[in-house]
Parts: sequence; C-alpha cells; structure tokens
Amino acid sequence: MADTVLEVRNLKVAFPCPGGVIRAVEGIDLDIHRGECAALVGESGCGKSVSALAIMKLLNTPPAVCRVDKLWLDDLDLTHLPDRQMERIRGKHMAMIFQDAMTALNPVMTVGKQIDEIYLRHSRLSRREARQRTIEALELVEVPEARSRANSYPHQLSGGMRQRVLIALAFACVPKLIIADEPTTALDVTIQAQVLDVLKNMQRVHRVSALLITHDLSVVANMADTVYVMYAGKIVERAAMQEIFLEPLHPYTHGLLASVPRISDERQPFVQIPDAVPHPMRKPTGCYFHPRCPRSNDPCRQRMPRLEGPDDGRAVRCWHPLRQPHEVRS
Amino acid sequence: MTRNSPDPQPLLEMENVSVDFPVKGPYPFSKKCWIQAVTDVSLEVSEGETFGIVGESGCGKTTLANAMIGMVRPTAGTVRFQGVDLYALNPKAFKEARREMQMIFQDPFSSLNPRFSVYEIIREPLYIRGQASETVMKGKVLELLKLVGLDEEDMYRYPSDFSGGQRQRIGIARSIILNPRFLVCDEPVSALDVSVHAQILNLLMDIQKSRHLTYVFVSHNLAVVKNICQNMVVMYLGMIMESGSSDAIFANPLHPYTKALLSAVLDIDVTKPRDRILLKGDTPSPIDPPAGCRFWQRCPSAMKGCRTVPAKLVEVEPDHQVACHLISGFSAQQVADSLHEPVSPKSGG
Amino acid sequence: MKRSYVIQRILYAVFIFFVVLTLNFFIPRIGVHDPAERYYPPQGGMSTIEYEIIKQFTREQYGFDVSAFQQYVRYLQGLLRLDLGTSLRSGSPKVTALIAQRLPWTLVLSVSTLVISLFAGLLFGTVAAWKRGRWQDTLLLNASTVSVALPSFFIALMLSFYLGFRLELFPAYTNPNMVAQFDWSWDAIRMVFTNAALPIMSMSLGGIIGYSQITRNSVIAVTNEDYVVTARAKGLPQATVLYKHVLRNALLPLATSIGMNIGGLIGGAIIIEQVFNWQGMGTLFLEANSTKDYPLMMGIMLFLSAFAILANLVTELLYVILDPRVTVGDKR
Amino acid sequence: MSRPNVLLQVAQRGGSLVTFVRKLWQHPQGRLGLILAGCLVLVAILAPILAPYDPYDVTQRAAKGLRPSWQHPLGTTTTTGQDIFSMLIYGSRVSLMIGIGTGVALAFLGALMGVMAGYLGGFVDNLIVRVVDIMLVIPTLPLIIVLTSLLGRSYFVIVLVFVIFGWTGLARVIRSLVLVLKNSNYVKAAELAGASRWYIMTKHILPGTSHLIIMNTALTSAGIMVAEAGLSFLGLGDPTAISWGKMLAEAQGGGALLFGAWWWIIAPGIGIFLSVFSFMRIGIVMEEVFNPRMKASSSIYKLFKHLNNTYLDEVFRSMEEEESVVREPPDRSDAPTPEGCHG
Repeated sequence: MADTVLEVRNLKVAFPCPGGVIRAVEGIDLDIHRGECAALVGESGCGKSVSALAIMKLLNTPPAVCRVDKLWLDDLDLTHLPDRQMERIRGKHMAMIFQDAMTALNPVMTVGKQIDEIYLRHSRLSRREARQRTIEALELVEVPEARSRANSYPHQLSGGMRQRVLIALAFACVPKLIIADEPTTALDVTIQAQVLDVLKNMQRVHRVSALLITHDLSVVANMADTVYVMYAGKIVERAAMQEIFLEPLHPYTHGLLASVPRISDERQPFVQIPDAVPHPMRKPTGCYFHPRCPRSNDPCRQRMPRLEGPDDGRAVRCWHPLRQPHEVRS
Repeated sequence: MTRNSPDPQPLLEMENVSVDFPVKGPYPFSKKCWIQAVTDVSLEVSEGETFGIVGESGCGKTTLANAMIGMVRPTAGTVRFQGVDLYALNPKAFKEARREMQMIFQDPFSSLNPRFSVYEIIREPLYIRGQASETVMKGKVLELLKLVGLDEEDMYRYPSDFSGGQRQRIGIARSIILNPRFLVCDEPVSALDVSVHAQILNLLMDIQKSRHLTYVFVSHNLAVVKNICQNMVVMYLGMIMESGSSDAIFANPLHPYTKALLSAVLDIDVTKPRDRILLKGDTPSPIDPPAGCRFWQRCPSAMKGCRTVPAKLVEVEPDHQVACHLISGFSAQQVADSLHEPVSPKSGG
Repeated sequence: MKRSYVIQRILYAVFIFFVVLTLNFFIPRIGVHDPAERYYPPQGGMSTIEYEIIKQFTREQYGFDVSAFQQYVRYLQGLLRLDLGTSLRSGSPKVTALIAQRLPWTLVLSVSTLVISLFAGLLFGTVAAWKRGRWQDTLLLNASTVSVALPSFFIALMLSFYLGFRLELFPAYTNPNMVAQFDWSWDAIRMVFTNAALPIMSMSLGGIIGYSQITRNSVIAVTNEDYVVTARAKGLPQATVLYKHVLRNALLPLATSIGMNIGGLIGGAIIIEQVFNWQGMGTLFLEANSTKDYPLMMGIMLFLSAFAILANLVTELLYVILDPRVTVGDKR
Repeated sequence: MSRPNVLLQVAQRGGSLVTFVRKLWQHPQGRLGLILAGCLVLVAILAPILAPYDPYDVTQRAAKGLRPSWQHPLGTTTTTGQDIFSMLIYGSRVSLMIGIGTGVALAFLGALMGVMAGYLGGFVDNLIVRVVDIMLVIPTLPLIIVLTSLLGRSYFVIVLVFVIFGWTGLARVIRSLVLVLKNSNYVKAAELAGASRWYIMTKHILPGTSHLIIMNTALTSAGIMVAEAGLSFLGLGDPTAISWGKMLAEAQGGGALLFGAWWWIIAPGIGIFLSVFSFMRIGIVMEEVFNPRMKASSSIYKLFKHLNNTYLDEVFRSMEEEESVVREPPDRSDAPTPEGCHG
C-alpha cells in the first residue's frame, strides 16, 4: 500500500542466555499509515520495547538475535540494509523518543549540543545555523527561554523539560516515523499531560507517523489511532483505538481494561486477572494467555491460535474471542 | 463503607506536623540546607477507614506516611496514635505502640531481603518480638500464606523466585503477622504490572474487611484513591491543598490543583471528550518553596495576594476543607499588608 | 554554586594537609626523643663535659632543645618559609635542598611512566572494550591477572637481566656519572633516556595494564548507557558515538584513579630506583632510612603527601570542568 | 517446581564460608585458585619435610652457583651455596603467613570500620571518612619503611603496620554498601517490627556484606604478599627469616644478574607469582560469582561465540505459527526464509 509508512512482517527477536533462549518477540506484523499514531500496548516484558529497538535496528547483537522478513520504511527497504546506510536513516527518516530522559541524554553535554549534532549529521548546516535550528526546535516543543536552555546540561532541567528536549531531538529532521517508547511513564501526572500534549501537537502538525509504545492505557486513549495489544511476545489483538476501548475481543484486553480503576467507576472489588505474566523463558504451551484466561479450554492449552481478522481491520488471536472480529466490523 | 460519622476519638491524629530534612554536602565545610518535606499538616484517621494521601512525586506524601508510624521524627507538631503522643513515649512504650502499625512498601523488589527465605521474611516481626515458638510461627506463617494466596511450598523459596505481584503478597503477609490495627500502604501497586494491580488492591481490601484494619493509602493515582478511600488529603509541596471525604472532593473539587490533577488523569473513557486543565511549569524545589500559597506559580487563577499570603485550610462544607484564597478570600488586614509588600517581578513558570 | 564547591574543596585539602603535617611531625617522635642520645654514643677518649657539649650542640642544631610543642611551632614556622628542616647528614644540608636535587630525576621516571601508561592504557582498554569477548579482550584479561601477580621489582630484575645483561640493549644499571655529567647537551639527554628506559618499562607495565582494565570496564559500562543508544538513534556514525559520547564519559572514572595514583607514583618508584640504582627521591629516602635520618625521611614524606593532596585536588577541580554534575551532590 | 528443586535452592543460599568455597569450586578458575592456594599452604606447613636441604646452611662452599640439576632442582646460590629449592619452600611460610594473617586482620578491621561508619552515621561516620581521606594521601610504602625503622623489623610490626594503614580501602567499599542496605525497605520493615540495632546489624547488614569481605580478604592478601616481598627486597623484612623478596635482593646483591644465575631470580619470582595469583583468582572469581550482572554479561559473550546457526534457526522456527500451512491462504506461507538482521 502506498500510504503505508512502516511495514513490518514477521519480526522475531531472541536472547540466547546460559539457561536457554528468551523468545522476546515472536513474529509480529505492523502496518503504520501516514500521519497515523499506532500504539503497541503491553505489560513489562512482553517484548514491546525490544520490538521498537529492533525496528530501529538498534539492538545489540550480541546479546540479541533478530530476524525479520520484511521491514520497509515508506519506500526504503531496510530489511537487509547494512549498518553504515542504516546510520543515515536513523535520526533523519526514523527517530526515537526514550522513556527516561535523565539517562537518555548525555549528562556531560549541553542539550543544545546534543540537538545540534543531529542537524550537523543530516544536513549541510554550519554550526551557527544548526544552533539556530536547535533553538527553533526547542521553541516548537514549548521550552521557555530556549536560547539559554540550550546551554544547560540535562541535570539542570526538570523532568518535563528533559522529555521535551528528547521530543525536539526526535522531530528535528521531521522524520517519517517516530517511535516513542513510554514517553511519559517517568513523569508526574500533571507534567505527563503537558508532555503528551506537546507530543500530540508535534505529531499532528508535522503529519508524522508514530509508533507509541506504552503500558498505560490512558496514554493510548489520548494519543493513538490504532492499537496493537501485545502479550508475551505476540500480538493478541489489533483494532482502532475507539473499538478496543468500546469492545475488546481478546479476553486479555478485556481483563486489562476492566481491571484498571477509573474515576467514573463503581466501587470495589476491582475486576482482576489472576496470576502473572509468564516468565519469558517459561512460556506455557498453546495460547500463552490460557493459564490466566477465564474462557480457556483444551484447544487453548494445546495450540497457539492465529491472529485472525480482515487484513487491515480488527484482528484477534484467540480460540474463544468475546466476539468474532468480522462480526463487529463497522 | 464502614461508617460515616467521625469517631469520638480518631485512631491517628496529626497536629501541625512539619518535617524538615537537613541536606549536607559531602565535605565538612559545605553549607547545610533544609528540605521542607512536610509543612504544618493536621489530619485525623478514624478507625476502620481507608485514608488516602494523594500527590505527585516530591510532595511529601511518603514522608508524611513515615511520620505517622514513627519512622521519621517530625521537626514540629504531634502525632497521636490512639490518643497517645507517639513521640513523647519512652523507647520501650514507643516500640510497643508501633506493634499496632505496619507498612507495605512501594517496591516489592527491595523490600524483601534476598538472603531470607519466604518463611524467614514473613515470620521476622514475630521473631524480633521473640514471643513465639518456632511451631507457633510456622503455623502463623502458613495461615498468612494461604490468606495472601500463596502455596505452602513457597515458604522455602527465596524472593528472587517470585514475580512482583507475588512479592508484594509476601510483603503484605509480613506486615499483618503482628495483627496491627493500622497499616500504611505506600504506593503498593505502582511498581507492579497493570494486570496485577487489581489483584493486590482486592487482596488489601479483603484483608481490611476480615481483620478490621485501618489503612492509610498513599498514591498518585486518583482513580484508585477514589475507589478505595473514604477520606483523603491532596498534597502539594509538603502542604495539604484540599482534604475531606473522597465523595465530596471528587464530586466537587475546589482547589485549582485538585482540579488539574483530576483532569490530568487520563480516564480511559474514550467516548466523551473532556477539557483538560494544563498546569504551566514544574513543581518547585522543596528546598526553597515559594512564599505565600505554595501553588501560586503554577495556578491558572492565581491572584496577586496568593504570592505573599499563605493559604489556610478552611471548611467549605461538612467533610471538605480547602486551602485556597479563591475560596477563603483575603482578610482586610492581608490585603493591606500585601499592598505594602513589593510583588516580586518574577512571574511563575 | 560552583565557586563555593571549589572553595570547599580547597579548604578541605588544606585541612587534610594540616593533619598530615602534624602526623608527620609526631610520628618520628614515637621512637626518638633526643637525637643526641641516639646518634652520638659516647666515644673513646671523650670527656663527659666534652660529650655533654656536643650533645647540647646537636640538640640545638636539630631543635630538640625546647619542648615538643615549641618544636612543633618552630616546625610550622619553618614550613611557612618552605623549610623542611635540616638533615642529619654530615654537612647538615637542608632537607629541601636535597629533595630539590633529587626530584627532577624521579620526575623523569614518574612523568614518563604516567604518560606512557595513560596513553597505552586508553588505547588498549578501548580496543578491548570494542572487541569485547574476542581475543583482544581475553588477552588483556589474562595479562592483567599475570601482571598484578608479578611484583614490579621482579619484572625490573628480569628486564635488567635479559635486556640489560644478556642482550645489552639498555644499561642494566644506571650510569653513576649520569647525574654529575648532565649539562643539557643532546648527548646527556639521550643518556638519561637510555638509562631510564628499563626503569620506565618496568614501572609502566603494571600501569598500562591497570589503566587498560579501568578503561575497558568503564567504556563497557558507558556503552550500556541509554544516552549511547540515543546517540546511535540520532544516526551518528559508530566512531562519533565512541569518541563524543562513550569516551568522554568513560574518562571520568579514569580521572579519579589518575589523581589517586599520581601521589603514589613517586612513592612507588622507591623499589625500582633501588633496583637500578637510580639517583632519585626513592634512593634518597632509602639512604635516609639506613642512616636513620628522620628529618630527611619526614621531609620526603611530607613532600609526597603534599604532592598527593595537590594531585587529588587538581583532579577534583578538573572534574568540575569535565562533569557538570559534580555540584549536584551538594543540594540533594 | 518440585520439592527437591526447592531444597537445592535453599542449600545454595546462605552466607557461610562453606557455601563460598562450594561456589568457588564450581567455577573452573576458582577451583584452580583454590587448588593452588591449598597446595601452597600444604607446602608451607610441611616445609621441613619437603625441603631436601637446610636452607639456612651457608657453609656449602663447594656447592656455590650450581645450575639446576637432580641434586639441586633449582640450583644453588652463587655466594653461599644455599639450596634454592629449599629456600623457595621455606619462603612460602613467610609469604603466606603475612599474606593470610594480614588479610584476615585487615578484613576484620575494614569491615568493622565500614559497618560502623555506614550504619551508625553521624559523628562516627564523619570521623572515619576523614581518617580514610587522610590515609589515602599518605604514601604507604615510605610510611611503612619509617615505621619499621622506628618500631623494629619484626614480622609482628610489619603486619601491624599493614593492618593499621591498609583497612581504608575495604572500609570505603563496605561503607557505601552498608549505606545502601541500611536504607533498603527490608531493613525499614525490620525496624518497624521493633528490631534492635544489633539485630539489624547481624541479620541484615553483615550478611549482606559478607561476600565483599571475603572477596576483599583474598584480594588484599594477594596485595600484601606483593608488598611484603617488596619490603624484604629492600632489606626491611625480618632479618632472620628466609623470604622470597629477600632471596631476590640477595640474588641481585650477589651478582646473579652478572653471573647469569637466572634460576636464582626466577625461582622466588615464581613463588611470589603463584601465591599472589592463586589468591587473586579466588578474589576475582568471587567477584564474578557475586556480581550477577558481570557474570551474566561475560557468559553471554562466551555463549555467543559458540552459538550455531542451526540452533537459532530451530528457535526461530519454533516461533512460527504452527497452523500456517493448514488454515491460512498462501500469502503468509512464503514467510519462513530467515535472514540475519544485525542492528
């Protein structure tokens, strides 16, 4: 499809370690359209951050081993692209926002210099021009007194400001795709709201496609157009944002949504999913969710279901979904 | 809900409690500064209720919780537990009084000694008190393991064998083995996976019911607090901004900070659009908090007087107090004073 | 903020120096109360009065004629004039003069050792970290365990034996005329360096491997930091990432260890100087020790301590420039 | 997990010396260190039985400067004709005695100071930290030389001086670890339950630092052996005993270099090397075993060298959807052509 900015087919990542192999990502497919924000939702250890790094080709090998059948960014085939050429694409055509800005920024370099670097690398600008652009970029993400803030070190900025710097960094070259890995998790709620607002504006204004990686359903509700729900290395459900909140099909998604307490909620007890996420080295046979699933029966214990549904619409990986995907298709 | 009318004597009572921490540099010649973690907080927790403390990081909520159970000595003010001034007790009586109060920690990974088996961890409080025989302790630990949903076999495992949720269960078992009446839960679920939150919260509430416990629940998640707490305080930079019954506060939030906090909680109700109040700027440092109302720099409706006149908690309706000049207004004297005082040219944000 | 930190550091260094010099003054007095008794036993044919006169003279000469506290005050006054006291050697030379005479020769050894081990260590350490798990890394690991287990003087002896006596590449012993004949001519300088070659080699070997190990570990630690991933995500080439983001941060722990080592470097030269009979501070110290010349020994000790304090202070102040975060510690 | 498995895990925990030794034994390098150290201790104890000649016998004028032979496995000295092999065996006594003795004493003092500074805090902490700062700048070797010349050259004095001036390193490390442990929530929980300082110190803090203490004992013992050899080499050791450092000094003084008597230099060198090496190994392996992050990462790199592709292919194939051929139209069945992707 011409409108697809990111196309990932069958991405797999494994971490061999002394006790066996951690199967972190087990063949995920993603399609992100132009200007769209797709969210990859899951709990810790489900492989969502690893997928993001794998798409950026930033995973260190060793310790990771990574295979993918198809990885296209717009009209660029990145599937077998060598490292050297990948360097020209990162930062320019695809960029990443990391979770913890305190550790994601070099502590001994002024934030201005860290943004300058990206202009100096990807465009033929002089140092002075680069700094000018840096200041403009910082102003765009609503950093007050951008000119002087550019000369401060990361530790001199507040958490919210640091996260804005990361956003400015990612949008510097107006890439085709932004991958935001838990962009607001480390922040306080009021600051979180500010930063999400900035991120959303930047994405909409520049019409940049985004892959949002998060465990926080409320962030998804606020940002995403499409949602991929991941569980133990596999995508278990795919849907448009509204649909997934209104009518989740997978029992896991359903349980997750129900278990999150809401302001507009009736009182206790909370709906709960029993047990915990399986250890990535000891995943159960069959459907990975079956030990925690209220609907599981024999086939669930034996066979992993497929992600089924229309090519571009809702899909669910379950033997007993709450409803069949084609039934709910609007 | 267990009761509506306040007890004649609250279980825990704090009066004008302040906690300051000295910050010392690494060398003997460096200056000392003070962090004003909690300033002038008064509150009452009645028997059997769940009392919420809400605020963002650095607002002093954990320090306040620690001051309640005698882990941090307040610089000023009194803490009365069952009517007894906790910090006026002699060491022995203090130790005995604390038997009734326990704590559940935020991070289940650092709150269990990795060298201890689950049995050793859970029985530790009994062991320290030294009043029970090994068989008694074993029986007690078994009973608690069952209560928190773990197996008998888990007794001889080590914390590293458990997931975050299971570890938190172990922590809960340890905290109730002495049969306390008062339990402080310091963000008990924020370090856990989303799908485990509900399990732990339900477990806590079951235990509360079966053992008639009083909870102080510290959290940054308003939705959780709304659902489990009867009374609550909203804290900002070490001071209480709004307090009262959670029904009253959620039905009618009055303080601009509470409103902003509420609107910033991104509810997953996607059908109705909500207008969100975005606060400007960042939380100031507790080392040098702003004069006047602590919130004025970020307040969307700050007035001139807010910069100099501290706001006091006033009762606006039964079970609902707010510390905001928008509600209480300024007295004539305060207005007169603020006219003489030069307003600092620095604006907020 | 920064300035107050610098002032704090300097004040603290002065405080430590003061404590050290006080210790330095009192330590030799554990054993010696009166130099006259100790160094001038009655000799044959000397009358008691003569002997007492000589003793009194010695006491006055070495300042033992007053109470310990007054001696201490005098000692401090002397220090203000940069006077470390008088040696017990014949001719009563000033301690400072002796140190000044020997110091340059020790510096030749220690400065070259420092420079060589730093550069080589940085290079090897970075390579080992970059080629992690491959033979370069394994080699460094093995070399480091072997080199730590071999004392430097044993290495010196072996070098002296093979490169000096067997292969005759370098002088196995320092030429005794080197110091006396030194006249800044080209030949003299070359002679110094051929003579210094073996001592420097035996001293640097441990240093190179030590610094390599530190560099390797800190480069690996930094490589795992998030900001290195950020730098790569910006599309910076590997070399730029290594140079601008990894090495810069990896140097910080290295700077601390250099600061700590500089002080010990001169002290550590003692044994090597002895092996090659190099006329530096180390041999001066050993000479002082064999003649129980405490003023000289303590003078050297104080000088070395002061040097170590200064080196520590300089690195910590350098740190303020290298790492913008240092002052954060004050207000946490 | 089954019952025996659980019991095994119980056995693997705990902090006793036995478990440390067991863990070391399981590590090939650690085993090497243990065996070497054990042999050296045996040699030191059995020295009078093992040594073929009297090492103190300086009267063998006829046997001066002999090369290594069956009669004298490591030759004899060029000056007095002492048997070097016997000297080497006797030398181990000094080295090990000083090394282990000082190491243990140092560990005790260092741990005590570190725990006191970290746990008690306040004035005690301040005092100890200042003392450590001061000790750091005083040059150790010259100070030891001054003190031995003041107090006499017996081994007791040498050990004493080493202990008094060597505890700072361990104390610093222990102090920072104790600070972490002290603020951990499990200590807080124990405090809440009414634990005394003594209880927390003995049950939570000391066991938490035990691996560091044992590791440091091994490493400092190694360091002290080198330092002792250096002192003896400078002629500042106990003048009555035979030590490896002194052998080297005698070799140099006796013209071993000049006469090409390499065996006279190599033998004590090997002695020093082996003893230091064995203790270093034990210390380093200890660090690897107890610093899981370091252990994990180094073993992963080793693992990667031996990874073969067919195994990985197998892993990746196992991730494939097993039903793909049966249930799905062919657009997905062309998938399994795994290709490497290096990030």
